[in-house]
Amino acid sequence: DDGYTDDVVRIGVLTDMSGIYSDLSGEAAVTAVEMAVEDFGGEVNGVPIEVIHGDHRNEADTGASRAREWYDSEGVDMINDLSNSGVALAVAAVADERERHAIVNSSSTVDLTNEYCSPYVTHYTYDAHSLAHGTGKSIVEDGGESWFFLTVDFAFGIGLEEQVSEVVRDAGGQVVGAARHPLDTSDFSSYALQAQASNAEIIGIASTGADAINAINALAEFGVTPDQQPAALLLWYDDIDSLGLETAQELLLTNAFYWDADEDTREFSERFYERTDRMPNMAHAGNYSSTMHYLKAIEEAGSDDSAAVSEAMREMKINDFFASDGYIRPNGRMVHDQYLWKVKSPDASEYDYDYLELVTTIPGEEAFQPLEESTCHLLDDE
Amino acid sequence: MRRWLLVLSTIGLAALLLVPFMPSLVYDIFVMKALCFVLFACAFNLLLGHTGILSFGHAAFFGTGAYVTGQLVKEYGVPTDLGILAGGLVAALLGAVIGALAIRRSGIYLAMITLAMSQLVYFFFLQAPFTGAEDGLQRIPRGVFLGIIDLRNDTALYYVVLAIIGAGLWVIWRTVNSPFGHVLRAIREHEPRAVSLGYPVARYKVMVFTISAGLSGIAGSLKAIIFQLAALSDVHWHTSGDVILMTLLGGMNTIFGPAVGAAIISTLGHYLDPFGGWVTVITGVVFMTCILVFRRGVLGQIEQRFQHRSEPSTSTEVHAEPDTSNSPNGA
Amino acid sequence: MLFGVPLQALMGQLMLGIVNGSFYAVLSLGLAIIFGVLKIVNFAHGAFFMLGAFTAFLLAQHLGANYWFVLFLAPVFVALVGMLFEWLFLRRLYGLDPIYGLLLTFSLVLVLEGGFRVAFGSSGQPFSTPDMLTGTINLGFMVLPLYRAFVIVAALSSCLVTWYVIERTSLGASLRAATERPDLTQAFGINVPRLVTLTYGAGVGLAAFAGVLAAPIFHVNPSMGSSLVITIFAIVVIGGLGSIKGAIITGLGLGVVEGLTRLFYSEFSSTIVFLIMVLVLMLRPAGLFGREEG
Amino acid sequence: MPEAARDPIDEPLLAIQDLHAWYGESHVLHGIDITVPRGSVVTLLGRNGAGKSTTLKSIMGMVPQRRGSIRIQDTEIIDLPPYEIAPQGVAFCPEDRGIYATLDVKENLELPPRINRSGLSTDQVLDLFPNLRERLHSPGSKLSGGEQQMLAIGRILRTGANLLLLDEPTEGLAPSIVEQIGSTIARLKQQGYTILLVEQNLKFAMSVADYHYLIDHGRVVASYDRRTIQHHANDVLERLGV
Amino acid sequence: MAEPIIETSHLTKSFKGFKAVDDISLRVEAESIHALIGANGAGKTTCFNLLTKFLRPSDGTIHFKGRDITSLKPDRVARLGMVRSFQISAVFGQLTVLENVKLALQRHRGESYDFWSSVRRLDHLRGRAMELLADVGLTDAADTPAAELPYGRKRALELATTLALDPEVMLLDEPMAGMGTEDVGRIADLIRSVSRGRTVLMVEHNLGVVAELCDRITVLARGGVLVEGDYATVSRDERVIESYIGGAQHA
Ligand SMILES: Nc1ncnc2c1ncn2[C@@H]1O[C@H](COP(=O)(O)OP(=O)(O)OP(=O)(O)O)[C@@H](O)[C@H]1O
Ligand SMILES: Nc1ncnc2c1ncn2[C@@H]1O[C@H](COP(=O)(O)OP(=O)(O)OP(=O)(O)O)[C@@H](O)[C@H]1O
Ligand SMILES: [Mg+2]
Ligand SMILES: [Mg+2]
Repeated sequence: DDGYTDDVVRIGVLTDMSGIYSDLSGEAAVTAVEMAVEDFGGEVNGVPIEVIHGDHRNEADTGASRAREWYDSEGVDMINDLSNSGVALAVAAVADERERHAIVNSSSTVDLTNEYCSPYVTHYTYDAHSLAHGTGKSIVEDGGESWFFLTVDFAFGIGLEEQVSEVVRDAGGQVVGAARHPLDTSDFSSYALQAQASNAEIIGIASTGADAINAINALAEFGVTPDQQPAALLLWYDDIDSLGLETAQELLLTNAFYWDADEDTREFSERFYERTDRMPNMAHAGNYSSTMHYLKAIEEAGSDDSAAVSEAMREMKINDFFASDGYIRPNGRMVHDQYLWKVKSPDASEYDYDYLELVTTIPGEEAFQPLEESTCHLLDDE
Repeated sequence: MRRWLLVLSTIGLAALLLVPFMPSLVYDIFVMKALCFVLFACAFNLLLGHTGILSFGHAAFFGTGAYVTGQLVKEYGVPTDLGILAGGLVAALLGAVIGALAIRRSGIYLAMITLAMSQLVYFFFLQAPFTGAEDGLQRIPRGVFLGIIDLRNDTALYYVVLAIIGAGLWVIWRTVNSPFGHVLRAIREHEPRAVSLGYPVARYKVMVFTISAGLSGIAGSLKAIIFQLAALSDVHWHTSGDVILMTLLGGMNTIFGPAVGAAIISTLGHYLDPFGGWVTVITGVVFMTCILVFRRGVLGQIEQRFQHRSEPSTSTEVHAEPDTSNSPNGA
Repeated sequence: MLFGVPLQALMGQLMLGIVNGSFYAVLSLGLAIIFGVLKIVNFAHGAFFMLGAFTAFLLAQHLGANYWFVLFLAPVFVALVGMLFEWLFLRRLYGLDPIYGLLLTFSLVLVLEGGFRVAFGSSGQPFSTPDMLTGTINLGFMVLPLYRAFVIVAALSSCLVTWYVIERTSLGASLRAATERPDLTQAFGINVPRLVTLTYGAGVGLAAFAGVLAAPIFHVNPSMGSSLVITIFAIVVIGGLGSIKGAIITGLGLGVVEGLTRLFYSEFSSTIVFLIMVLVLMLRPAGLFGREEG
Repeated sequence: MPEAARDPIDEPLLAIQDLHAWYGESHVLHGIDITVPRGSVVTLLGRNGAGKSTTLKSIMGMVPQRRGSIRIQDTEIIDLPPYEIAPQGVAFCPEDRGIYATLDVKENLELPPRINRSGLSTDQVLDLFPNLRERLHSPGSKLSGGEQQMLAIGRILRTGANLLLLDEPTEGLAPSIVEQIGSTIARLKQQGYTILLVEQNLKFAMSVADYHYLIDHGRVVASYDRRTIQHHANDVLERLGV
Repeated sequence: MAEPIIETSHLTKSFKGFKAVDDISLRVEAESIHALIGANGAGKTTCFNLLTKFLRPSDGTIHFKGRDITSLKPDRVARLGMVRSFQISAVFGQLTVLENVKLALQRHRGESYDFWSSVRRLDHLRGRAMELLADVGLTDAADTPAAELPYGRKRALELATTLALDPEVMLLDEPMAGMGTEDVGRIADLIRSVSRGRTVLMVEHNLGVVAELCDRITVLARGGVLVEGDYATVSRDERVIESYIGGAQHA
């Protein structure tokens, strides 16, 4: 069959297998992709589908090198996951050059759909814009007028802070200050005090993982929390586990997926749980959904030719447990609804992993950057 | 011994030249990355193995090379060849400055000063607006080498990299086997004696620091061109630690031992993927075994095999003041 | 007002600096005694810190052990692990260049952190503050969580006890003697190798103690100690290698300096220790409290 | 006081046979044979670098590489780890006195563990060297040479060892102190201690010792008893390089 | 009598209050062999370290060839023509014996910074190096790594390396320590023969050697000068007998 390179559709999951993000994506991300392939039937148009995986160790060069090798000599057609924005950007560059697909599920940089966009790169689950316009906007609309940021001194944190600040100002709120802490700060007490002294109503936490958890803990410990409200701008489902409901209750978070949202999510999540012994987070759900969509696009295109698949992907709507009427824009942005969740109190939590309740749904068009603001060069011709 | 080495290195060189023709066996980008570390480790060993100076901040030079080249080529359109040269020069300059400060102390204190200075350099690159912090300086164009060779072609790039690394290694080999290199060895063997022979030891140390930093910078520059990106991990102290490991693993008392170490560590990273989360543990166990079992390093151990088939070992290990609590009882 | 910061806020930050410095003091004390006796930079210090926190977590979580019991038992357990490591591996490297010891302990970090990540995942575990120590105390210029106050007391008492044992007891005298002249000390019939093993155990036990103290306030996760060791070692060097007093005082002092930096130039707060180290080593080659040789 | 004092004088407490020692590649002792009878005072004579200190250090396990036989009361000690040698009943006072600078006088004094109950108490030692009592809490580094020497000797009397190895205890001391140390040694001998003494000062050696071994280039080149050394004093002096 | 080539006045070195060298005023005459003797710890090595600037004096001045060198760096002093050896043998262990000597010879040529040129450029030094090795009896060991030499031959190599610099003043710290009797004789002869036209300041415990070789002897005790003079004077001095040789000499 001429339409398929090596007569196989090969998907590579490039993720952090051994480092700090290995829980957020890691081996479970591989499982999610494998599940999608199995659910699809293991072959597309009679061509077998294969899944391989690799570890980028959070090093952009390691990721880029692995991606190149996969595209060049191992016949990989699509690379999925790509946690860590440095890695994602580097792999996107390779994908663009080699004209092969890359789907980013667990990093937030909006550069992927702006300056560095490509017909072969899809940014699927969330991005800094959706985070900012999810949590940030809802809170301002809810009356949270003055903000203070605890921002990790990294491009990710500063970018997020800027986005949210813009949202806050646009909505008539004000930003009273920010403290930028180095990555991997363990003691946040000093920042808690600074936040307290700012008298801001909302403490925006522009960091993720251990930093965010330590910050939230410190805010609670120093009694900042009941009076001033923390808003975690990128909080993962997993982080609630780490914080414990006692500390995390009342926190707001924007996530594209929650396992217990409806019948469909539960069905997927329970199957996932059986294989991985954990509940899926939004990246895992995105891994599954995006793989499915990619395979459907191949089916539709009748070939794994990158351009044809890209076109099909951008034409077909996405309707599954993850997204309803989701679609991919020319700049690679997958547009779908985002959800603002609130963490339940320990009393309200009735069974294991019963952590979140829905606050609002943010329509995809609002959550993501308006297409006309994108600087993506692919949009110029239109 | 000599003959064996010659045969081995001929085979090695031939293999390296053939890499682009064996895409199914080895991947050329991977080999190029390993080559960058080969140069980096050998340059580092000019200090550790050949002069007896432990720098714990060599990532500063490697990363500086990468960022300078990247920025010049990407933003100012400087030709790639000049960009690489500039990367090396700026790193050398930085090496001269850090070296001049650090060599005023010795031993662990020197190591700590270099570490501290490299942390300051890291901070600079973290803060500097052009580096993109953790996203890195992305999409550096590879450009054209010497006005004729289009580096976007991987095979062309491979041979250019191989040539530059080869030249770098030649400089190191030449330096070690030069009158200057002999003075360095003298400083390593017995610094006070070198002083008492009238050698201004400080000046030699700064010079070798500069050469080592410059070559490390070129290694970093090449990496930036190959991957088209410069990242914070290049200036991170973990990279300084890695290069020490490579050197010890390969053998710090040899010229090209560090190259072997660099190759081993790069390969280890590359082929351990199937083990998923266990890579870190496996890497740790491998290192521990090497440190406990092949203390002279892989190449050092091989050389020793050849040299002293019958004689017992002479003191090629580096000995600090003996801790008598565990010295052997003789007999 | 001082530099545009209200005095009250400044006092609060100083207080927090002392809390943070207490951790540094315990950690750098452990590192310093290990360096003093073994002449090895224990790169695994942060990993043992993590091990302490995790042991506490496992004991509390899975065996439902009481906090006070854990505070005692976890460091002892970690000390035993450390002693086993010293006895099996580290002692093979004595008399060689200290760089080998550094790399061996560095490899141990990979094994410990990697192992814990495989076993428990990379994201952390909650560890609640013991009930007795929840709540806050009002200091006038700030409201200090009770647990943080407890950290200061516990950390400084452990420093004091360690200092007392080393400086004022016969065991400490043997230790100092072994540091100064191991060969002669053995000739007096003192089992120096065992003392060395014990020292390593005590050093990493202190790290683990800091880990247990940290568990309720810092996030318990496999990489919680990973970049700690270079900061801690910088503190030991600033204090003066071999100086117990130097390690404790500098640890506290650096906590305060770091705290103030967070106020004035927060981005620089994890780097300032290195700037200080360069300056100190240029002006006082043996560190602030170190004995100058030669 | 040590019970052993009552035993016949010619039974060897310490017997060294064919002892070789190396520092790195430098072969320093080339087969030393020495016997020290119980209750006697024996000196090792020899010029600088002859290997006297090395002999004592070899007994204590402080020389990195050695070979041969060293027996204390019929126990072979050459293969024991260094810290198990002192418990056999030996104590050592090194050439440089080995006072720990970071320990104060009391700590220095009480550092060596007791082997048995027969040693002096701290008080008894201080009675013997009253100067030390006043300096009990000064750091070892602040003592004068003489005080350091007293401390070094006093320190090993506490342990209860009955074989004392003293390396040049009179080195660098004022004549009056030398005399005092001489009388101390004589008294210790009376009390039943066995002493192996390294001494460069022949006059002093002759006044205290029962037997003498002359060492040169790591070998025993002559041995004398109280009587014979009188006749060979000039020979000895020549051998000593004077 | 010749001019003093080295002259110190009130030279003092204290370590944390302990005076290892205490107010020493020493005159070493040009083209003489001068010995420093004294008990262990008397301050001989410290004195050498001060003269060659390896230690900075706490007090006092040092003049060399009439020039004040008190504040110079050690390598500068060496280049001025005062070269020392060390008490514990100091050779470059992993270099061959020949390379050790060539290393000293190459310093005179301006080539030691050339990291781009081959060591073969130094081949012309071989002849001179072999001559020096012949002088100390090391011809047969020329290609052995210095670390593998026995201790006594290392001392000889160190002497050859020192001589290679053709220094005006040689400071030898116990040059015969660790040597067998035969070697002692040869090295003594060598020192005597090379001392023509040079000044030698040496530390030596072996009084036989000192008596035979040295023109002048300074006896140090506890950091200070006890006596100075020729062998006859010194060996008869009561204080020297008491403190160094031992009181039994005339018993
Ligand atoms: N630590 C060491 N390393 C190398 N060589 C040593 C060491 N200690 C002693 N030597 C050498 O061993 C030989 C014997 O030394 P030793 O100290 O036993 O002499 P000694 O007879 O006690 O002399 P002195 O009267 O000077 O104390 C000397 O040549 C000396 O240089
Ligand atoms: N760096 C130092 N710090 C402290 N004390 C020192 C130092 N160097 C030497 N000393 C002390 O100074 C005194 C003189 O030492 P020096 O080495 O000059 O003696 P020496 O006469 O050469 O003895 P030897 O014959 O044993 O070599 C000794 O008591 C020694 O312990
Ligand atoms: Mg001696
Ligand atoms: Mg000396």
